[in-house]
Amino acid sequence: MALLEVKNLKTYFFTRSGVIKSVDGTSFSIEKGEILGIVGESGAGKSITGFSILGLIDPPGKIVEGEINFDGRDLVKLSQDELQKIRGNEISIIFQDPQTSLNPVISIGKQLMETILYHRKGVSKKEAYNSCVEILKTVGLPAAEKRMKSYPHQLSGGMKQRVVIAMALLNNPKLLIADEPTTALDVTIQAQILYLMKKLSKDFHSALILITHDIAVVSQLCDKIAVMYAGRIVEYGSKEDVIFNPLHPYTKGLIECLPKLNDDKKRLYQIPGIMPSLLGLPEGCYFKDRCEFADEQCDVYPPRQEIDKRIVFCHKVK
Amino acid sequence: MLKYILNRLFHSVIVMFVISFIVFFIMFKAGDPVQLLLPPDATQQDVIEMRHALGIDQSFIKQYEAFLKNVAKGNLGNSFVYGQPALNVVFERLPATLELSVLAMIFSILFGIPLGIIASIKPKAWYSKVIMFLSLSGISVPIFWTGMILVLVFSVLLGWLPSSGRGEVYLFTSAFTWDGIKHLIMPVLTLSFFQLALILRLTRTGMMEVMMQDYIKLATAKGVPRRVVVYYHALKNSLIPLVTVIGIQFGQLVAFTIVTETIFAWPGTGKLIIDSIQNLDRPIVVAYLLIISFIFVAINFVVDVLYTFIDPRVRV
Amino acid sequence: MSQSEVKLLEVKDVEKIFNVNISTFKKKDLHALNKVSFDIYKGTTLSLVGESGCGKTTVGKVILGLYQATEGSVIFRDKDIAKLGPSQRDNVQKDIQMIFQDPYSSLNPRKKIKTILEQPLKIHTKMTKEERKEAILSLCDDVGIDYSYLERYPHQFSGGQRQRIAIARAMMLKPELILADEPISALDVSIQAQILNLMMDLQEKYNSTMLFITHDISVVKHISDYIAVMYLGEIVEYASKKELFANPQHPYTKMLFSTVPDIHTPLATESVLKTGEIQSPIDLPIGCFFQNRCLYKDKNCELEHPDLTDLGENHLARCPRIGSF
Amino acid sequence: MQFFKNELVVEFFEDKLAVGGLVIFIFLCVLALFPSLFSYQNPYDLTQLFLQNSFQPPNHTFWLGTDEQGRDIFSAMVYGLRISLYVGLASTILSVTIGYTLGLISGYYGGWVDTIIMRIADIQLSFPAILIALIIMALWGEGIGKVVIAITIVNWVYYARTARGVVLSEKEKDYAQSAKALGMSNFGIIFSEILPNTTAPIIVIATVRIANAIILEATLSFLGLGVPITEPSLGSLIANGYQVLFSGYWWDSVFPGVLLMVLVVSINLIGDRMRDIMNPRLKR
Repeated sequence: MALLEVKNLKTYFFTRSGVIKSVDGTSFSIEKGEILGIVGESGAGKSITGFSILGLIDPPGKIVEGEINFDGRDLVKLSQDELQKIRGNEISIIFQDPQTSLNPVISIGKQLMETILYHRKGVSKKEAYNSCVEILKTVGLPAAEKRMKSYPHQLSGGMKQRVVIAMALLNNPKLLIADEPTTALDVTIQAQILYLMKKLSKDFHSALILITHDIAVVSQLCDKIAVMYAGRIVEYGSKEDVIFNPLHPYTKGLIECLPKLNDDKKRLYQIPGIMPSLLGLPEGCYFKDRCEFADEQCDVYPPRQEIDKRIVFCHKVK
Repeated sequence: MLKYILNRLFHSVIVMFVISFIVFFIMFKAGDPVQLLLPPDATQQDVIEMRHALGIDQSFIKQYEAFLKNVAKGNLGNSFVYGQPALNVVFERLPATLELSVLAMIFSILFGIPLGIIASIKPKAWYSKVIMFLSLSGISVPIFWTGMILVLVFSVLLGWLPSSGRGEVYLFTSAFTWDGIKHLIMPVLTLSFFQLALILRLTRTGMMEVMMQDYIKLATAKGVPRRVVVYYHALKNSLIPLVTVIGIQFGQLVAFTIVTETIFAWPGTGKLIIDSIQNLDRPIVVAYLLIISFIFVAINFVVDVLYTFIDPRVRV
Repeated sequence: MSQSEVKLLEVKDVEKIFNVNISTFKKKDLHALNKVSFDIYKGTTLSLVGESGCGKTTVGKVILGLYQATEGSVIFRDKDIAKLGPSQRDNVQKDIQMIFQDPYSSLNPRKKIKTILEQPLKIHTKMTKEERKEAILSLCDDVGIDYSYLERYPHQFSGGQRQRIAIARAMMLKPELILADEPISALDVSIQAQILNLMMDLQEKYNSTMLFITHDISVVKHISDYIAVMYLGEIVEYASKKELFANPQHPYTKMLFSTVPDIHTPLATESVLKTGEIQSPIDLPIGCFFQNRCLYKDKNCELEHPDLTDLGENHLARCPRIGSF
Repeated sequence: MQFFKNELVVEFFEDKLAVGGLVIFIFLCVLALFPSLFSYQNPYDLTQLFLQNSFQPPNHTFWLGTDEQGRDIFSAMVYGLRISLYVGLASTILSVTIGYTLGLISGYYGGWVDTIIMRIADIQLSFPAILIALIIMALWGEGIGKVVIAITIVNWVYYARTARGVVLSEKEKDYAQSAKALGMSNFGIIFSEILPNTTAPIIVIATVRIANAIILEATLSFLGLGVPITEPSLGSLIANGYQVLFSGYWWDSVFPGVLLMVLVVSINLIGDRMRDIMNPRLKR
């Protein structure tokens, strides 16, 4: 059985200008120890998917439909109190911007230790302290004891993100959700953090959901990939299939338009147009206005097709 | 750290110096008190003698020089009206004023911060709206009006509380005797309404802003219980700017005792200054303004230093 | 590709020092640029590459006049503009235009697109209202802006569209030199290609010269003729694109190249963890600035600051130990 | 009707309390603009006053009663409202103009200009506002114009500080930098590029400070240091009535007080709503 199975998840935002269907019927699953990548442009609904799993959607947003089965429980049906026991314990999350992820007026040590103390009853402060120092060493933070007394502003962005990762791993979670964990960081630091996440999720036997806009990062890290467009998954399959043999025209375009290290100065492939606003989605396939293969068939939203263990939503794929 | 404190101290001294100059200059320009002090039938000779006796027949620079010298000796001159050293006159009444201000501040903080937090947690709940509407009235009603209505209701109509005076004083304050407390209730309430509302609103906005931050979301996401998120993670952040406000507002409270004391005939410095302004009693006004500014500057200094302890980001 | 040997811009030993508050009462020098020198040849694209804080944007701002250099010179058309503000540069300034990184803040939210595009013409030309309108419309065609956009405000557009508008504004005066500061890093992946293509098309059409400032190695490979790699306010390696990618020499360049995510290369290995982090440009070390992250450092690196040396074929690198590792 | 489609305007009208505040405020402005249309008598025309009418409790003729000179309280309130509003608006316009300009210049140029302006502001803020106004009025004597100037002197600091803060962040934004790079003059950058982007916080503070100015004027008048009794504002009406409050003639001061409160509450309701919808830190 899958560790996490998301079925037909719909998270809508009820705003003044209308209902924004940020996540509109996405389904995917992840096994123990697996790494799943969710790729898409900003506004595609990938972050909202991650937040929905942990029940972190604030009004005017709401999960209106769907199931999130995690380890035998449907997270959608749980109360905030029950979710609180799961958050940071069985499922952890890492945010995009390490600069704003840590509380500026609480020491690193306290912020780490509370993650243990609220979840594991009967653990002494001394034991908690020791585990925190231990984990800071694991994520490669030098002078761990000294860092426990530091405040966030005394650390660089890369170091803060390590602290956030340490915090996420403290209780040995079954699932780790990383929402653009390296977007705010420099490439050299990004490489360090990505390597660390891959290694640690293996060492800790945690499954990992990596949410990012960077298809290259996903291809380096993930076992499975889900491509999202305008609130829906358009292609979903193993990394080899999706990256090296993409079926959906959007996925193809995304990969094709990347500047490649091994070619010379010439025009890049480009996807014309822009992603439609979630408030003004077209009838039928959301990608049709940018798609070179689109015809009248695409005026109906394409049905789910399963081709060799891969799921694609496109009329033109047979 | 020490360097920082000395730096701030130096800054405060400069500010006090500038203020003393401005205050003295204003009073120098204020007009001639002699006309008010002498009987109408006084001769020109009387006027000249009196001006000489008061030292106000000299040039501005000379007067200011003499003034500074005296300040250094702790002497701000004798009151034209009371004939006693001005500082003594002001200091005699200062406890009554400080008593009102301190109690009002404590009351405002004690109620303002918790109510502000409550209103921030569920801003759309009915009780939040009630709190917010009341606080809106709090910042909208002039202090003198609040005081008047309290007197009208509780003294004139119901007869429960005394309408004026300070009541029995024990050890500098009237807060320890029943009679004193009865006299204190209305002035303190009057003085604190506006402050309470202000602190409440600032707490609320601060909390709401902090609650939107990523680190609050992450605290929730790592399974910290809701009450800890609100009362530890969020509150700790929103209290920091409040310290500055409370510091500044304490000075405002002291100033607003002028109004309260007028209404409740409270024997403090507020009533004294209004009388002295009308009598052009220069030494008293100067002494009062200097003392109030000193309190204000001292509080700002304390707040600055306090800041380095409570906010790790400015810690040196 | 219209490469030439004519120097358009000459940057010589430019230094920029900021005096920053490091705490409430302490000030220190921040060395943003340390003796930066390079030339840009007419019709070519030079890329400045490096991580945040390496000074690449500062170089752009000195050339544009938003910062004045502390030392050194910037020669453009025989005039030293290194220490002149934009309004002191007479007729030189209109030939240097900049495309900013964030299209959300580079367009004034309170001005119509029309006004934004008209502004450069109003300040630097004597065109009549009609001529200005003509010029705007013709550039709209070049850049792919619908005429109906002109009456709208910036907030009505997506990031990609705004960047087109910003490019149009920069091209309005047909500048000889375009400074592009991370022009695509704030955009979505599918839009980045559109904007890159547009910039290359325009460069070809107007035969303009470009200084491209970026942290993104894969984009650099695509757009540049020459590349300068910067680290802590100095150039550590300089070469033509072909030469640099075929034969990177400086340890930092190698590290940068190895960490760029690419769908055809596997994730970096354990050794990446040893590469540490960029150092603060306050209190720079005596020796090589890169010493604390360098995998090949020896004792000498702590003692002597290396010079930029020519390895032949106009390939320069700042490391005395090249060839010995 | 572009105005009513504006997002901020739509958002403003979503709050019933704020709309209520706006309606009341507009109504009070109309009252104040055309006092003779609404009042029973001109309270300052001595030929219309009759001593036999003095101290009448509220009745059919005099809805809200009369004072010791037989003056209709309602009429006096309408005229008083006019003066209170005038002082509030005039002093706000003046202090916004002065404070805003100084703040823009101070924030944009920095350096010694900034140091001087902000030091003056700092020192002024070392005094409680009411004390400054009190001293000024005590020195100059009472008068409407003088009250306006005193309140302006007290209030310019708040606008200057706010404007300076916003400019400091706006001038670093790329649009301002790009105007500078184009060789635009500093004057042009400040007033044509930056100024339009700094209005939101100034409008919010101005609303709150109008309310504040009205209260300050009332307080000064109550202490006998504000507007002269010949042209009473709501504050002086209250002060006047206060002297007979405990003799049982409560209507003399209570009704003007209620009107003052309604006026200030209505302005604050508007200000509150504007603060909520214009606060960028509460927006996602």
